[in-house]
Amino acid sequence: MTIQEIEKEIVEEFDIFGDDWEGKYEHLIDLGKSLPLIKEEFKTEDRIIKGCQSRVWLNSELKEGNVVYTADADAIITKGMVALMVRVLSNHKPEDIVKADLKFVDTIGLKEHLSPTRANGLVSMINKMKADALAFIK
Amino acid sequence: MTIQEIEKEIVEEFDIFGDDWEGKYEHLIDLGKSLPLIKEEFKTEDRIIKGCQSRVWLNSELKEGNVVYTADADAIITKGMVALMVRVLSNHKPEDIVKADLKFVDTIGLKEHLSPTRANGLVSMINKMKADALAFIK
Amino acid sequence: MKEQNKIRDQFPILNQKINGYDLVYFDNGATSQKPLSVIESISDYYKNSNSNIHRGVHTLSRKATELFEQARKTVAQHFNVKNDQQVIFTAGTTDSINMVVQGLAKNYLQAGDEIILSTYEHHSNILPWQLWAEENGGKLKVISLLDDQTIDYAAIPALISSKTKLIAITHVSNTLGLITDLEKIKTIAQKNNIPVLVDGAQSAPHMPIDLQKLNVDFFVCSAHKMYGPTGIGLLYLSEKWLKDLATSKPGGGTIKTVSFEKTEYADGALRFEPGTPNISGAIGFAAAIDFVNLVGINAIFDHEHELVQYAQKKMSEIPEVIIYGKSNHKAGVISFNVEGQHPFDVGTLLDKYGIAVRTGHHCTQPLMNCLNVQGTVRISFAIYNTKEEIDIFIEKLVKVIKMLS
Amino acid sequence: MKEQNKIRDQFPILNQKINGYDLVYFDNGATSQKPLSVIESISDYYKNSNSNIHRGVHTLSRKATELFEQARKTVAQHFNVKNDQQVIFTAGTTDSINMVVQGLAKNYLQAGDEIILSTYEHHSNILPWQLWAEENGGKLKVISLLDDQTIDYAAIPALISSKTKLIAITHVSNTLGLITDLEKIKTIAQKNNIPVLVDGAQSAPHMPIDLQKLNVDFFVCSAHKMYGPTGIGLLYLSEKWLKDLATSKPGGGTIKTVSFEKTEYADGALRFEPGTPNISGAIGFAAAIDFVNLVGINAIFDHEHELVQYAQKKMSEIPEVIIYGKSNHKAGVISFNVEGQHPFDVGTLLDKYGIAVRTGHHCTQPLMNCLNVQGTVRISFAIYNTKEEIDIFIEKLVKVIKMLS
Ligand SMILES: Cc1ncc(COP(=O)(O)O)c(C=O)c1O
Ligand SMILES: Cc1ncc(COP(=O)(O)O)c(C=O)c1O
Repeated sequence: MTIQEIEKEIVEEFDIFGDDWEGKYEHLIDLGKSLPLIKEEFKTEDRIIKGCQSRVWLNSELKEGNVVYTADADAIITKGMVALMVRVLSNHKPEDIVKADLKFVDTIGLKEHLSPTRANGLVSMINKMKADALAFIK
Repeated sequence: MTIQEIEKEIVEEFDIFGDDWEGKYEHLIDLGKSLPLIKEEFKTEDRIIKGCQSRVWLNSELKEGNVVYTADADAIITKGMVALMVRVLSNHKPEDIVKADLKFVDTIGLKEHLSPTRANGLVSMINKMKADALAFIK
Repeated sequence: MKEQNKIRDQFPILNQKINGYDLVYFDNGATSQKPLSVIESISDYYKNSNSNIHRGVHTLSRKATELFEQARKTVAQHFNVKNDQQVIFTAGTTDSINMVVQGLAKNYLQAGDEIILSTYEHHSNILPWQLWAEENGGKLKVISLLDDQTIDYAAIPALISSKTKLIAITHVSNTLGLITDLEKIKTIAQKNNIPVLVDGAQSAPHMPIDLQKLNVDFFVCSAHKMYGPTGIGLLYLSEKWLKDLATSKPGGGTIKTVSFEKTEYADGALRFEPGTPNISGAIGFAAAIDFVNLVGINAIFDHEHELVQYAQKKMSEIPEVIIYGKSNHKAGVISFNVEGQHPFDVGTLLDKYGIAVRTGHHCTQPLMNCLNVQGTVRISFAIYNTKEEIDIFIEKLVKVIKMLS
Repeated sequence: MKEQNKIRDQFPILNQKINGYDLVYFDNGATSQKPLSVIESISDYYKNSNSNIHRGVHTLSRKATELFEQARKTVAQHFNVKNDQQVIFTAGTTDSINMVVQGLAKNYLQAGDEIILSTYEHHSNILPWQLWAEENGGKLKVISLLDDQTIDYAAIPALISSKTKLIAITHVSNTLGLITDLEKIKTIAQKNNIPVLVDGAQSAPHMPIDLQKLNVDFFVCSAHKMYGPTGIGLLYLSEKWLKDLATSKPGGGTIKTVSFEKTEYADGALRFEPGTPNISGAIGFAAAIDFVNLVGINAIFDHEHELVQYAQKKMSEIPEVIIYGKSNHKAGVISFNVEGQHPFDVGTLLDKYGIAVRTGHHCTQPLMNCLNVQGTVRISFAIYNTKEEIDIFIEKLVKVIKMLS
């Protein structure tokens, strides 16, 4: 699937909840809980992306021309968001990742979590994901 | 004349001008110009009362039980006010000076010049006049 | 109840919906909301009297100066300060503390000297001292907390040495709400002839403070936490320090005369208020104090105390909730965590229900280390908060806990 | 003219009588009046979005943070600053200069070092350097003025030595209105590799400023002189100094992590903004810049320039009037005296006619000494002033002179 196709899939997945924000957040929390996103050995200081309050770990690798991300977060809502980002961006060509606009976050009504004034480090994580992808191009 | 009588005299003198503030100020300026109020030899650094902008010199002496003030100022409006103060307070018993309420300033419409936020040192001068009088009592 | 509604009417911001829910503003420890009288005192100033102050000969300048100096008097009266020159307007608590540290560093503190602080200080009452210590070979000594997070007063004498030059202590912990027993601190300090600085950022909004009775050397607080505007605070100096605290921040207005060779500084408050002050801020600060006095600071304390008791009781009934600093002697602040959950998640979901709380370290990382947590969730009250709001909070908190677990 | 009326409508304070006369506000150099849009930006903030900023997880806190950071962007854009982190909010020009001096004193300035200033500096750009010099064995070198009170640029090279560590210079003299030729200063500074601080308190309100083009190390100004609120100002740091200027005023918000052993400070602007900032002030500052841009800073400069030309011409026709710094290259300020009269008397009587002027030393005593006067009378313009007001001023000035002589 392309990045856009995955974004579309997620939008549809969240559309089911309509105006039910509680449903949406429960789903997000479930996504956060569902899987360990990063190997424990990768949860090192230098892989931490610091938000003021919630911490994110990110690891980027290039595998057969695609960037493979694994990540984690200490707060569960942040972790749910991280899971979505990894699902959308991982396993794609660096060029496509750099171009991705990630509008789905807005569409599914979680835009506030990507506000730069949010204390959760997500914006820094996306910037880091894109910067890593860009580094693989050069 | 008592302090009150002099105050009354001044009030009557200014009453002539009614609402004509220009007349009042011209009179005040004339008062300021009319006489050298202090001997040049008394215009020393230690006799200066500093306002932010306009400086006042004051000398206090006790003569036959009465306080005799001489004073001067570098700005003419301030000097006019100083002349009024000296006219009212000079040559009176220290006890009477300490008690004087100087309401005439309000009555003749020059109250703003005695505002503590005024940059002319007049308030400090009156405080100094009373303090000197008090010192003669003790 | 009718009284309470009348008070709430003064705070238009409270009438808003967040995500479809009525706003419940429980983040007063960070900053309080402002009554209309404060907001209007600022616009009125700009619409009618704005001018630069001091030295002006024109009418507007006199008006503005009088409003500003009247504000100083209002603050002095409220805190029962003897001489209003002891009231210095600063940009806020942090600015006030920095002025004290910088002043003391010049003519009082020496290399090797020691400052005593508590474990529950706000960063603003740690970092300025720490920076001084690092740069000048000073030392910070830290009063530990007992298991209930109250100050271990008995431990203080052992921290004192001949090098101890100051005790800097918060009056009310911004994270825990605990009230420091200043009498105990002062007894020890006076015995050893050590000056005391009190960080009143969190006490001034919540309880009566009489600075003549309190009789400490320095007292600081911020207007924005006590119904006033941002960018203005109080630095109170004792008569001694009004004379002795060195000038650290000079500028226009702080002087008698200036030449490139020699400058003579002004006496009194002006020496510590360089440049154009926050005039509208000072006027708004005074309006805030008028508001506090209209309601009554004792009434505020009682009301908030009742809210704390009520909320702590209800929260204790939720098994997953851990309350920190669970004493009864506290101002309107409660810090807690939900077992196994990150405070950020709790705060984020409460916000979705319209409840504004603060999460994180609250600028008290040393306390967090001591509690051995990453952060906490903090609710903090003001005069306009109600028991009904606490009921809503409790109901939603239970929901949030369910969602997260 | 219609345009002018539309502008004046924005300033309700101008519609008042002083002693029965229409107010003519010619004290803009001290502080400008504020348009309704600025006043309302502040009340709107308090009525709708007030909250403490940064670190907050709740909606109001996010709203307030976004407004505050948007204000930073607005200021950055207006002055064409590349990276908005180079825009630091302070309490005003004086506060900004003190932060620079205190920071430089820690890791840049050494005993024996020299700072170059001009004779027409404001006390706020003298005293902080003087205090540093006195306490640390530094030295101030003063650029003299030519007979027409312009800076003697040719004299600067002789002042420079290997010890020269900074040139701190005002962009526009607050007393005379004269505009410093910063290109000349920069050429000399760059040749000798000396950083430059520009005091823009009086230039920012009156002329376009492009900080990328200007390319100096430090630039400071105050919102209240450019249609904004009191208690807020700008400290611009070059990219180099954003990293290198030492922290002098730490507190809550300036850090990444804190422990009693070790503190890691934040990057960017936050390191210089300790404690709760003047949030409403920053928002009002941005609203003031929006106002300036709506009118157009070039339009403001042209308008004020025309007023200065017009007033100087009329004033020259009064034989008793002495104008100081009578160049054509000046921003909206004129300083003068009436021969044989004290400026205080002139100002007092003008005030009785409703005309607000400033009198005294204007916080430039060294310049007063150089002019060999106790003080001057200063009129200073803003966009809302008119030629009609100048006509009134001239008429009344003639009356005042008659009254006094
Ligand atoms: C040239 C100059 N520098 C500095 C200042 C000080 O500004 P503030 O009082 O806003 O700190 C002023 C204001 O009078 C000024 O005109
Ligand atoms: C106890 C305490 N001290 C100091 C401060 C700092 O106050 P401000 O941010 O107003 O400078 C705060 C505010 O959070 C506080 O709660």
